[in-house]
Amino acid sequence: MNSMNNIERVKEIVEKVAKVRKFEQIDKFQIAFEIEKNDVHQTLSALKLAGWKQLSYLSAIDWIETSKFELVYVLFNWDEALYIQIRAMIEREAAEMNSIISIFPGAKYYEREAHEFFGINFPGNPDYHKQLILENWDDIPPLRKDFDPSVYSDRKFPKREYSVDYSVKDPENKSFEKIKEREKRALSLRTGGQKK
Amino acid sequence: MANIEYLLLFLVGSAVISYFLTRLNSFIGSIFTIFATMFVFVSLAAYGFNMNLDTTVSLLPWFSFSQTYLGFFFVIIIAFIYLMVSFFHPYFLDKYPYKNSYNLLFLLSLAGIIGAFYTDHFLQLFFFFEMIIWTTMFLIPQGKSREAAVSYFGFSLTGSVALLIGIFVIYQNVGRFDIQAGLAGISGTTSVFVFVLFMIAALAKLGTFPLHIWLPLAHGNAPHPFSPVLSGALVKLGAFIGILALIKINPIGPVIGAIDLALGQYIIAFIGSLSIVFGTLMAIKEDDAKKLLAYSSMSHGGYILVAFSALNGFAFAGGLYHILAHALASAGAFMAIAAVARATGTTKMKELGGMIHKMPITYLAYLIAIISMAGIPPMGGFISKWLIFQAVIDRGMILIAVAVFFGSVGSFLYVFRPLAALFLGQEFREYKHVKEAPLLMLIPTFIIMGLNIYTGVIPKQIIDFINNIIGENTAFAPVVATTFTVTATYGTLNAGLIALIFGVGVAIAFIIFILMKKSRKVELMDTYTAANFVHDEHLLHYSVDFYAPLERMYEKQSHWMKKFYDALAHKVKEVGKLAKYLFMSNNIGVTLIWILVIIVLLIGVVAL
Amino acid sequence: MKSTKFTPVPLTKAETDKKWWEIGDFFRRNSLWLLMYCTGCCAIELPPAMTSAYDMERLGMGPMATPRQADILLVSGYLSLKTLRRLIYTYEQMSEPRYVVALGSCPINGGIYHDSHAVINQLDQYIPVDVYVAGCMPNTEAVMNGFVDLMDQIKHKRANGWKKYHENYSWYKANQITSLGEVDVHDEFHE
Amino acid sequence: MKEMKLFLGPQHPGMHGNASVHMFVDGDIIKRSYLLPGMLYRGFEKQMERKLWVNNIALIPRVCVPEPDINEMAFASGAEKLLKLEIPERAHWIRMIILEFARISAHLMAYGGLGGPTGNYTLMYHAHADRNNILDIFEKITGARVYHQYIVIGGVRQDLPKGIEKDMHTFLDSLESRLKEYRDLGIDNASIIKRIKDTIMLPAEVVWELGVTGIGMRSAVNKAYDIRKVAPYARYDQVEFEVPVSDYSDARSRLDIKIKEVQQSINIIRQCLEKMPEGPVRVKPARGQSMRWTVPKGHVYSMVESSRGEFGYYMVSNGGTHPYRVGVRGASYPQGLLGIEKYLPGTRIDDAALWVDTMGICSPEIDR
Amino acid sequence: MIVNILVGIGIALFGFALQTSIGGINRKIVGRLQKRHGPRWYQEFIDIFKLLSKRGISHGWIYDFGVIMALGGIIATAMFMPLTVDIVAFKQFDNFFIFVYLLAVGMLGMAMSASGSGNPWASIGVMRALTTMLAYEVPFLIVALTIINVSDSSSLTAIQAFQQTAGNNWFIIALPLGGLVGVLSLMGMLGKKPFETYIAPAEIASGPMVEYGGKQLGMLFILHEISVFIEVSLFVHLFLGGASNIFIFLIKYFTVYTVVNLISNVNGRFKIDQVVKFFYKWPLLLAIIQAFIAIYLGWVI
Repeated sequence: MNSMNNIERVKEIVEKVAKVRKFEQIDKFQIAFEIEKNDVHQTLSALKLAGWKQLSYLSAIDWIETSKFELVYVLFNWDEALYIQIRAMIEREAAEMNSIISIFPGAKYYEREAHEFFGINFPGNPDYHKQLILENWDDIPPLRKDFDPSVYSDRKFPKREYSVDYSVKDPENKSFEKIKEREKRALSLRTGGQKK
Repeated sequence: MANIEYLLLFLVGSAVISYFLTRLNSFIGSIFTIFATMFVFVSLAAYGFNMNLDTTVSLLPWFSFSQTYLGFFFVIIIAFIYLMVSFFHPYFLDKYPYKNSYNLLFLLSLAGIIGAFYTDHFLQLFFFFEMIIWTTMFLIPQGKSREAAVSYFGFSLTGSVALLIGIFVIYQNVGRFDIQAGLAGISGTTSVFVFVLFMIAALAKLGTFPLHIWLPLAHGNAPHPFSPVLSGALVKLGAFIGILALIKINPIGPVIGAIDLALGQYIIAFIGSLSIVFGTLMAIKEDDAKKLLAYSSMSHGGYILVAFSALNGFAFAGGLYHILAHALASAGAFMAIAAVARATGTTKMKELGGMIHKMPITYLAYLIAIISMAGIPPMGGFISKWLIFQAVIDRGMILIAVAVFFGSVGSFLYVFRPLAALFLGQEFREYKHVKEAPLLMLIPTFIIMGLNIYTGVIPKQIIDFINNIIGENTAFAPVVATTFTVTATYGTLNAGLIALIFGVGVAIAFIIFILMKKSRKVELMDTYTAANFVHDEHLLHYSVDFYAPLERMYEKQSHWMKKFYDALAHKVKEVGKLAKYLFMSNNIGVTLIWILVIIVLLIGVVAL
Repeated sequence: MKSTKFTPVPLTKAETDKKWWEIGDFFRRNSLWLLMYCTGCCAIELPPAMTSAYDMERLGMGPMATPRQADILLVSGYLSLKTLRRLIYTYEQMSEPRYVVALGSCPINGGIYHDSHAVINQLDQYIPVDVYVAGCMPNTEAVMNGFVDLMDQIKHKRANGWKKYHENYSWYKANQITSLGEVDVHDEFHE
Repeated sequence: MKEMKLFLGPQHPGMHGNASVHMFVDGDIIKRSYLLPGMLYRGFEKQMERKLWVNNIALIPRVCVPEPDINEMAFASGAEKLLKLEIPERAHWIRMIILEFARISAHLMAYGGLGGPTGNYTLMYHAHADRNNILDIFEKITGARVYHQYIVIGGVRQDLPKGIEKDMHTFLDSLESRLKEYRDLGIDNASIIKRIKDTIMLPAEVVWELGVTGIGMRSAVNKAYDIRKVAPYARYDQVEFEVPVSDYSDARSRLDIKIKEVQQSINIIRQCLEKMPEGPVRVKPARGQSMRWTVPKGHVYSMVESSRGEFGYYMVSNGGTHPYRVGVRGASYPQGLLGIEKYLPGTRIDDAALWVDTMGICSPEIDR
Repeated sequence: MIVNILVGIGIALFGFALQTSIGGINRKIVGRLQKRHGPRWYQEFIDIFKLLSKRGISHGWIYDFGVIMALGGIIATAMFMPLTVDIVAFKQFDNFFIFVYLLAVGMLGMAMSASGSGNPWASIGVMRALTTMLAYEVPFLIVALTIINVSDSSSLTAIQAFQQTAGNNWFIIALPLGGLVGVLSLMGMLGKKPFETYIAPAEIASGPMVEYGGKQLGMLFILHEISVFIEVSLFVHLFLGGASNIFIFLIKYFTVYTVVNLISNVNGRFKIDQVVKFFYKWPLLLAIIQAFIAIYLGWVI
């Protein structure tokens, strides 16, 4: 069903239209290309012509340390059973990427969602700026790494106050320090390893 | 002063006076018209019931009158509708282009009607018919469309021509223009020929299938206060001619054994039933409230034809009762729509909604009218339909019965549409300023409401009068009726009891309602939207394509029908254009001259 | 000596009202209609409760189509902001007396989503709740038990959430506005 | 043109799940429509970034309620790909059993869901009664009825309990014997055929345009486009099963395929029970701390065939103890959002609920 | 007269109690069909009284007035209904057409009230209800025409007596085609699946009832129970030879309602145009054929 030739063929197709910065084979059914932002459209059309007719997934990753968004397009070919990830970096500030709905009409809502959650603009997509999942959102796009949901939650939603506290409060108690330790660790786990 | 001649002259005179008064001030002119009409109605009502009118002729040469129960039945209904409608004039006249002549034509047409039903001379009958047609033809284009008038004229012309030929055929055979003698005198093939000609005239006038095309055009586009007259009164002229043909001429032809009915009558009944079905289907589709009611008139015209062609005492009585009930119901409904149209400026159902919160009394008037129109107890329409059903079942006319029942159930559908789309539903913000109709317009509304209920609860007087007509014109046995009951072939209908029991039922329901906890009043917009927020009431008002799934089922067929009639209408329009070329210049003087010429010609023919 | 003869004591209006209310309570607790509103994942345990496995209809309960007809507003699980707006709207549309049953841990204290930016933490800040059923997700038995608890509360006149909502209306409204901003949203989807 | 606006959901008996279809209607024909998602938005992808890899196992089943196990499978196999982890043989087979039971349960629920829009509640009651038996089996295996958290990174949480095979066989036999009854009540029922035959079409062009997968796709293109076949995971390449297809996709043929797939799943489970080797069921995912193990850097897209189509997790690790980014590709995303916008218009409001139902739209996986 | 009216009210009350209990029992029977216990047999009473005890909402006077008019019309119709040959409030006046048309008052009141609530679902439901009525009434009325023509009376007691005196010759046997049409029309009248189009919770959220709650909904439930009573009794009297005593009436009534209910519960619902097409195809044709056979040829078994 699937063979090395197939992967070679895809490689050729992609390399013909785009400058591949990195190639990666994840497993038997999956390969990944990292390419330039400007080559994405050509690559996608070429792959679509070659049989990768289905856009399985489109989203973004926020690399806050390098101040980049990485866009990911996952394509699939049902006849040859090979998933292809196309990845491209774009700037984080004033992020913008031309829409691919002319190639894959199904990308419309993926792009709207990416706009909503990351703030990436997709010129060419008629409705990308409309709100989709969020309603009357009043903060930065929530999937950016600098957005802290628990702060937002604390600010907006009242928490339940328990009148009786069953936790151990006696400072004489030996286990108290242990509990403190555990609480600290739990806090660090909750916040995703980041310092609060 | 109960002389028909004087009444006619009085009407003509007041017509002229009202012209000048209206010219001076439309309100005063209209008030004058109300009083003139009222005078005529009162004198007719005071003397006519017992045939006490004076029929002697002294001032008008060549004219002669006689009074019959049948004629009076029609006259009193029509004069009543005229009176009721005249109350609307003060509020509508200012909008019309030729408002000065409106009252003039209105009163002249009433004169024509009185003449037509009291004359005993065929040519006079024709003359008065023409008078009605011509006056109303100039009234109709005051509304929205001149085309409507042309179409109305074209079809009326067809009817008139048929009538005229019929009259001459009778004259040729009998040698006299006397109506009673003329109708009695013909037989054999001639009578079949005359029957056909008269039926064409009747169908055209009644607006039944296949000559119905003018009906929605004229009714829909006529001035708002004139539509009740057209539908409630004028189309009944056709019923009158139909009675002459079906009952009086009644040609001997082949008889269908199974239902024991002459073929001619059966064909007319079949045409009537087609009319019922088409009228119902078209009314269900229609978006304009007035056109919808016009199609309903077409369907009711079918009922009347079926009733008269069943040749059965109950059916005959039912048909006459239906004429009364439908006149009242249709006038009530049209008047309610007119009141709405006055307040909002439209009769299109898709532009209206929630009028009930502004015009509750108008709503009630419409409600009672449509209950009668749909033949639901305790209103007049139920009794008449019940009588017609008896005859249909008795004859075993199965195919006719399908149409009759279809029309009867279908009428629930179409009468409910204006109710839902126009009166009920969401209240539109553009009609926030609208107020209930003024008192003068509510007076006739209340009277008609009362009469609609009266005809449905106490049938005795009406049935008695109808029995007089039966005795006068036919050999059928009279219908047995007590104060509240009517008895027919398959049992007795106790209209009063139904009304009483209905009252008891409502009382019980009301007690249950009032005993329970009081409801919380909420806004119309605070409604179930599957938990979504809607802020525009237009989005929550269901009025466009109300019966869409049903309409889709006969869309193709109705297109086909429409094409055929478009072609026909084209032809008719050409006739109308000729007429327009001849008569309808912008100068009203020229038109009047033509009318005079024709009248002179006619009188010449009479003199011959 | 007291007479043993039965003498009817005339009841005051308040007393008769109370008697009627008790009779009404009997009917109400034996015919609880749920509103079909799947606000969250706990709704998945409702079909077994409604259908053949546990047959809620034995208790006289059943699903109803619209809030006007229903007695119980069933909050099945977490509430995102968007749902909460609609839930409040629905709650206000219901006929009185109305009861709220909240399933799952999320309406109690946020549950697994306690620190999420999209899910509220405590439902009774926004509308009064009569019965909480804890668990993630609660078993069907627990759900049924919750309903039986509600019946018990109605019997003992403790299911007074709807009265509380009237009494503390401004407090509830203030909470709704701090968390949600506008409750009746006006946006492009609703114009 | 005056339009009326009607809503299917969120609080509407015709809508399963918390989403809202806004429909602009003329008469009874839908002229424009769109889905308003987000009523079930929980910030899932953000939540997952803030939890340890192992903690996430408790979170992920909640993405999709009717069929939670596919989430566990997609997440676990994705993490295993990143970790380059080989899991024990027996775990593969147990996973397949769990997944197929989940598929049957979801199919029964969807097929019984036909009872809602068409009004045949008896069908719904019967389907839910059978589904409840599956939930009981799940409870015996995993301890929970709905959210099992059973498929974990490195295998499955524990071995099957003793004697469960007997329960499974009993259930499968009874279900298999009743499939005929299901067909008679549902897709072979004369009154229901009128509703579902030749309506709610899904032509092949539309499939490709929207990117519909799963039954919708297979019913239109007439090819066995099933990830279990074309890119087998677990041990699907070692069992024999057919993928039912058709070349004419109306509501009826899609439901027909659903029932046929139930039959295939029954076969698969039987084969699994037969071929399953003995042995351990779980390996430790990584060395180091019991919980805070790390996963090597990398991007992986991990997909499984759910009852509604291709269900995928896009997972990124930066080498830390937490996932750096997890994106969820809901199986009903294409037809649910773009499909409703483009292809629901033109149908009638009678069909809207059925449209949403037979296209297999599951709102929680759209919102996340 | 007063006595007659009281008898009529008694019949209406009896009809309500009868149908409500039988409805409850039927819910239990259907529950068994669906593999469950079902509710208590008196559950429907509890539901109705509960609804009456709740505090609902009102959308203006027409919303309330429509409900009162609807319930009033239905109670009035029920008061005319004979139970057996002897138990009838108004002898001679139990005309068949009263039932058809006075029932329509109830329908009209409910339709008015539902539309008056300003909800589009309600209007759609009303539209569907009226369209369904257009569909089932015509074949039914044709069969009724045949029956009236054959039995020579339109009074229900007379029709019952006709069937009983002619050697218990029920019209469902004498006019088999007509009987079939009668059953189908009855299902349409009762709004049973597959003709349940106007309630259709999954499509139009329970149609006309969408905005009702509290006492208004309670009254609509009473209305529904009484109208089911009227329709089923009409069928019993027209086709099953009526009843000579009350027990026979109960047995016939229960059988008819249960059978119809069981048929309904294994069917899905049609779309509204399918309902119309259905009734205007076979039932109408059969009704006409039956009428031809019975009236023109005189072939009555």
